[in-house]
Amino acid sequence: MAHLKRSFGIGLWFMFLTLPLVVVRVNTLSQEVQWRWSNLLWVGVGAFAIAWFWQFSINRRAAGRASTVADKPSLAQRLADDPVLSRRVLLGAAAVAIVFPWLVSTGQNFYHVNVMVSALIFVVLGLGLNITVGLAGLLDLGYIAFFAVGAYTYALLSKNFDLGFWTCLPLGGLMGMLFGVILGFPILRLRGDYLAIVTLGFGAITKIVLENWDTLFGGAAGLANIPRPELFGLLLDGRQKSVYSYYIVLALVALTIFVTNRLKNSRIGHAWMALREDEIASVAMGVDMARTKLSAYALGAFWAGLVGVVFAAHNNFINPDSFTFMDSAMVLAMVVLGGMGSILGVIIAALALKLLPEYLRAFAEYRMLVFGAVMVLMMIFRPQGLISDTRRKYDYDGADGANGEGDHGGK
Amino acid sequence: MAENKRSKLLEVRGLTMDFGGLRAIDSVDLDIFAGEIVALIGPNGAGKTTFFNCVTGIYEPTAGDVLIHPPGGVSRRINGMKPNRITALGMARTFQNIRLFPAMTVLENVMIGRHCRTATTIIDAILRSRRAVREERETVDQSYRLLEKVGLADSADEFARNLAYGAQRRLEIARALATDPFLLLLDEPAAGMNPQETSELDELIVRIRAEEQLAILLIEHDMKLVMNISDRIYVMEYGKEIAQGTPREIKENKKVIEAYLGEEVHA
Amino acid sequence: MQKTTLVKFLAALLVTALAVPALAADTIKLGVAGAHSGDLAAYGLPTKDAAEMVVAEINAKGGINGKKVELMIVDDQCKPEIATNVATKLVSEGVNIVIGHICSGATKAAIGIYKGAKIIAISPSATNPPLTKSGEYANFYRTIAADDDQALLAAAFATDTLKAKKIAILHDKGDYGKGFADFAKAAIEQGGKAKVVMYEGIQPGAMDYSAVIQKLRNEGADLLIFGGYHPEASKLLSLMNKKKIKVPFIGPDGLKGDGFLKIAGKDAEGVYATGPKDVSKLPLNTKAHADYKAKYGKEPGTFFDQAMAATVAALNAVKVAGGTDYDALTRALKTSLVDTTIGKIKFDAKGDAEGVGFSVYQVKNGAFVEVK
Amino acid sequence: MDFQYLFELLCGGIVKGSIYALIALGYTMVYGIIQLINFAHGEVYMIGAFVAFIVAGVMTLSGYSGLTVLLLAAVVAVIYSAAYGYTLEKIAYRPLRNAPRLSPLISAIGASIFLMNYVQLAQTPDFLPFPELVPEFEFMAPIERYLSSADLVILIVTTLTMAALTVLIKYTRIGKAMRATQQDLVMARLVGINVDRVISATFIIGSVLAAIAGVLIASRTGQINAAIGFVAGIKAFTAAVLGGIGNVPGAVLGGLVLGIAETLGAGYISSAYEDVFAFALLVLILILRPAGLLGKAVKQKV
Repeated sequence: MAHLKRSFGIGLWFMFLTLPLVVVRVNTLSQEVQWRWSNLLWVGVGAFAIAWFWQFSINRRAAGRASTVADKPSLAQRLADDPVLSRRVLLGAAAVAIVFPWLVSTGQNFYHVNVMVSALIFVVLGLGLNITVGLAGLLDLGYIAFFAVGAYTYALLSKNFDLGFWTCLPLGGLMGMLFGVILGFPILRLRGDYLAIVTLGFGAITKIVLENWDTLFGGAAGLANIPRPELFGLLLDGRQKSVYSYYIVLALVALTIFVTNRLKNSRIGHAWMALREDEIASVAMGVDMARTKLSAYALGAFWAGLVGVVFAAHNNFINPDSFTFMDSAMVLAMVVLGGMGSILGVIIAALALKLLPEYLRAFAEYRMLVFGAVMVLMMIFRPQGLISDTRRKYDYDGADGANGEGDHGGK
Repeated sequence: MAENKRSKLLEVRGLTMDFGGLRAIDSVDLDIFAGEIVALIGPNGAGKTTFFNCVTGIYEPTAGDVLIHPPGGVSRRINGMKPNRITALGMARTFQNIRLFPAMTVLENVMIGRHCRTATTIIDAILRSRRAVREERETVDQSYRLLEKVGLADSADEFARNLAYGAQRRLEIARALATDPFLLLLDEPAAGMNPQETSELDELIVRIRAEEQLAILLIEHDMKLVMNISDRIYVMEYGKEIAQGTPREIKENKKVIEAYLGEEVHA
Repeated sequence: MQKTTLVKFLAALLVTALAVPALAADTIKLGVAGAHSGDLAAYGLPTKDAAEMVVAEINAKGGINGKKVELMIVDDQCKPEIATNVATKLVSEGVNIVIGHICSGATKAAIGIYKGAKIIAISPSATNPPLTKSGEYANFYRTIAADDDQALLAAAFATDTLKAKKIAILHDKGDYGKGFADFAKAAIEQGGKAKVVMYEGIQPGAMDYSAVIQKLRNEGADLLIFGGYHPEASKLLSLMNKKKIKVPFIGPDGLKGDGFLKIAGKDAEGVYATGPKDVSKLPLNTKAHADYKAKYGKEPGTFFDQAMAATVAALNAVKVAGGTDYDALTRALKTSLVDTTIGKIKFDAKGDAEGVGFSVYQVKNGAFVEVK
Repeated sequence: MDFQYLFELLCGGIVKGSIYALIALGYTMVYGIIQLINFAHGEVYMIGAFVAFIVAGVMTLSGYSGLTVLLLAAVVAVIYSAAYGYTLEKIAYRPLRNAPRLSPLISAIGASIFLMNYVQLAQTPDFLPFPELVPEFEFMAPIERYLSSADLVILIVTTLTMAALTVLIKYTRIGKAMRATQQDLVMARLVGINVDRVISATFIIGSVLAAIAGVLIASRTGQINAAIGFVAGIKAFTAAVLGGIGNVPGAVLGGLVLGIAETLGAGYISSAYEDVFAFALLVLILILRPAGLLGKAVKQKV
């Protein structure tokens, strides 16, 4: 009953809050005021229902906190702990990914392949940022700048020096890394919050420079006619090009997963996570903060640069509009929603965030609204993300001292 | 000036630390010899933790010298060195407010301690080179051995945040030991422990000194523990060193009794 | 159980992916691509309305050559990377001819995909000159004149009619605004009748432009040419009025619309803007506007006339060519004169509509009036 | 050297800077107490401007004009911004008070995106014309090239607001509680300060300042849309960091320094790079003085 009364109060409060914005609309041209009272009713009812549910969830969360001293192993953890099952799931997923273009593209229909290429590009971005934010805890709000570095590296090198895609691919990654080191060097000793605003600033600066320096970067008009990836000089038609791009980016995804996974459970990965958890304790335990942070920052930038090259090649055209703060926020959301540090989680979140809007265009208007709300709710109710990070278990056989080779954590 | 009998490990001379206009530590001297257990005591706010932070590189002292003489190593002045360098040189610490890595497993927490004693690079890790595999195996073995020593081997795969309070303190000690220190600095290791846990800790500290052959400097309020295990005691008040000596000497020192007047002395 | 969840997830993904709309046979598929959501929706939605109106009318009369026209409407939000996706979607689903895209950047990104699939695109609004003038996109047509044409007009108007001597040029750094500013600058410098005393980009969406306005006065400019859209223009004007800087202000067709009048209010008074030639007296145009008003209860938005014309021209070409063969359509577009809301048009060798052009307008009493 | 031009630019920079300062205060006060970057603070400013626009619009169309409209619009805007700020804290931040540091920051980014899109959907994504609520004063005519009437009002109002804030923080009960909480949240709670109330009050005060800034700047530039909060928020936050976040006089100084630096950069170099100057200055200052201009290098408790 108390709940009900409280929810009722909250409903009224929200009706008050939304009153001017949701009800009144002033049309200054026709000098009319539109009163949309029905909206208010919806807000009231909606807020009432949500408030009720909210209290219920908060209570449950509080109760949950108190009782579970020992975390229950998550599904993902159990999966990771079972080598046979995880290997099977992995093989299944790989098989589906490989035959995907043949399942969905018939004749000239390669729309779905194209959409998937865009989504997979963001999977790589998400996994790259996962190293910086998820593993090392360095909040980077300008990550998309490194993506831009890779994209423009390829566009400019292919245009001015006639370099091919495969030459530029590693160069793009290295350029991203180089920028990561140059930018990271002075700023990485800043505190976490300062780092956020400074990286945001770098993201903004990158975009402004791309826009203003039009003799080199083509300005807002962008750079067009960027060559598609070549395949031994074969001429490919539209569909083949898309399928080819698909396999390239799929391979990149696989490589990213492989590398991230190897690093995550290594000496370096442990140092990243330790810094994320507690900087002071880490340095007191002998972790070199500057070097370790820089390596995470630069490695994250490397993947963005690498996949930037693929992005430019796949789209044929780039301009600064693809590299805005909203894009950085989108990649960050993938990492956060997926579960910081969790590879599987980030992949699922990236696919969901890129594919759902593509197939649910009807809801496009509400997409960003829901997206913002989900970010808040996720932090409150499931801060560990969709799939919480799994920890590897090391084998240890005390008796004969052999061990620790246990590679089964490796997915 | 080679000490024949006992070699000096840590030598602090005139250490002074100012925060703004406030002098937190005023010209403190302190020595630690090999194999000793030394306690640093004093009322709250006496500057004990600040002293630790100055010695371990978290703060850079305003004046004075911190010199180390690692056994079999080169002596050097470590003022203003980064904490990770100091740890690599052989001094490791624990924290008053426990600072574990909560979202990592117990074993991984200890493995971090081995960071400065291993050399696997990013490339090694990606390729799982022979060095990486061997180092990882050694790290796991040594870390596990330390967990056994502090009695946490059964919880190796638990998240550190799920350990009980006393166990978290012991884990911090294991993590510090993993850095292969010649001097271990413990900041109130018994804080928040019940008498049972405290007496276990007492036994653990003594055992560590014997088995690992290292010296220990500890800050502690539990006088019973301090008097039990310390070889020598330094007393600080308002940033100044007011006394030093054996437990017996300290117990009878007037200044110390005055300083603690009003404070409960568990002795 | 994890496995089943994953399998279910993948299966769901597959089902969604495979849910391709069944291809309806025997219709003429007309794609409409542009920004229908997001910041620039105001520029894209009128085109969608226009295409819907034209197609509804033609289908009511039995279609073209006995075939109904089917619309395929896609939203690119004016973003290049989305534009390539929707373009492949259109191509994948067998589109015959595309009306769009709206923004030049998105158009550039998409046009290559249409070119590869031998599909013609007619844009009502992409004014970036290289789209036609570079000759790289043989499949591109437009029913609006290119930016350089209006920039030339603006420059000539500034130096010849208004006799300005020291001209300041500002732009919003965007593709469209900067293009206009660059061409105007080149034209003025080439003309030699006036000096460009200031040429600068401003940050769109910034809180304040007072520094750049102080600079304008400091340079002693007697005329301002601005390349960009209405929000920045009205912000500049508002600050200029507050600082009592009264110099003539010339903008591109991005200003010539209700959006600008609405937001700039009394600051808009006296502002010049170039815009497509006044076609409101043409009978077809009058009728289209009346129909629109009857249907939606408001005046049509930006690029509506051009979009009507593009749709009519496209469908006329299909009729004349007797099908949707690329070469036949090309021939029809370039030879067959068709009566539209913007006059009788056909396309020149590069794809620009012949007979469309720009005039200069000035705001008088809250409305744009053509300057004769 | 053209001193008149320099002086014109300086005046413009101070006006701009005082707006930055007004918004920056909200960031800095919240940060001082709970070490949270309230990323959605810019949206509160935007909502203030929107509410003022709606009230002013309705009143103007009902035949009112002049000062009545200005005052009522400002008052309603302030009330609503305060209500939004309060609600925002309750929903998006309070449940995360003890969460890891990144969580509330991400929640804040989410809240910012949500509020921006909420206004966009409820109202319009287009720009709206904001009525000129400040009349043109005759006596300003001689110095108009330096300071317009709207600029003068901005300077007066920001100065008064900041003076009021100083009094509030220094001498009132809630102000003292805020200072105590800023020093040590746990200790403040132990001595019986209702910390939750203090935090709410901080959000409300910050939101009030933001709403005032919103009404002032909107009536100066004559337009608003749902995205203005993001741009202003980032700049104001930069100003707060520049001055030393958590430090109230620092926010004012940071705002002024940022405003002047941007204006001079735009006036003497190029306005195309205005934002670059702002962020470059930020990086430079943080490298030289990691705690900002007035921030004290806080020794982290170990």
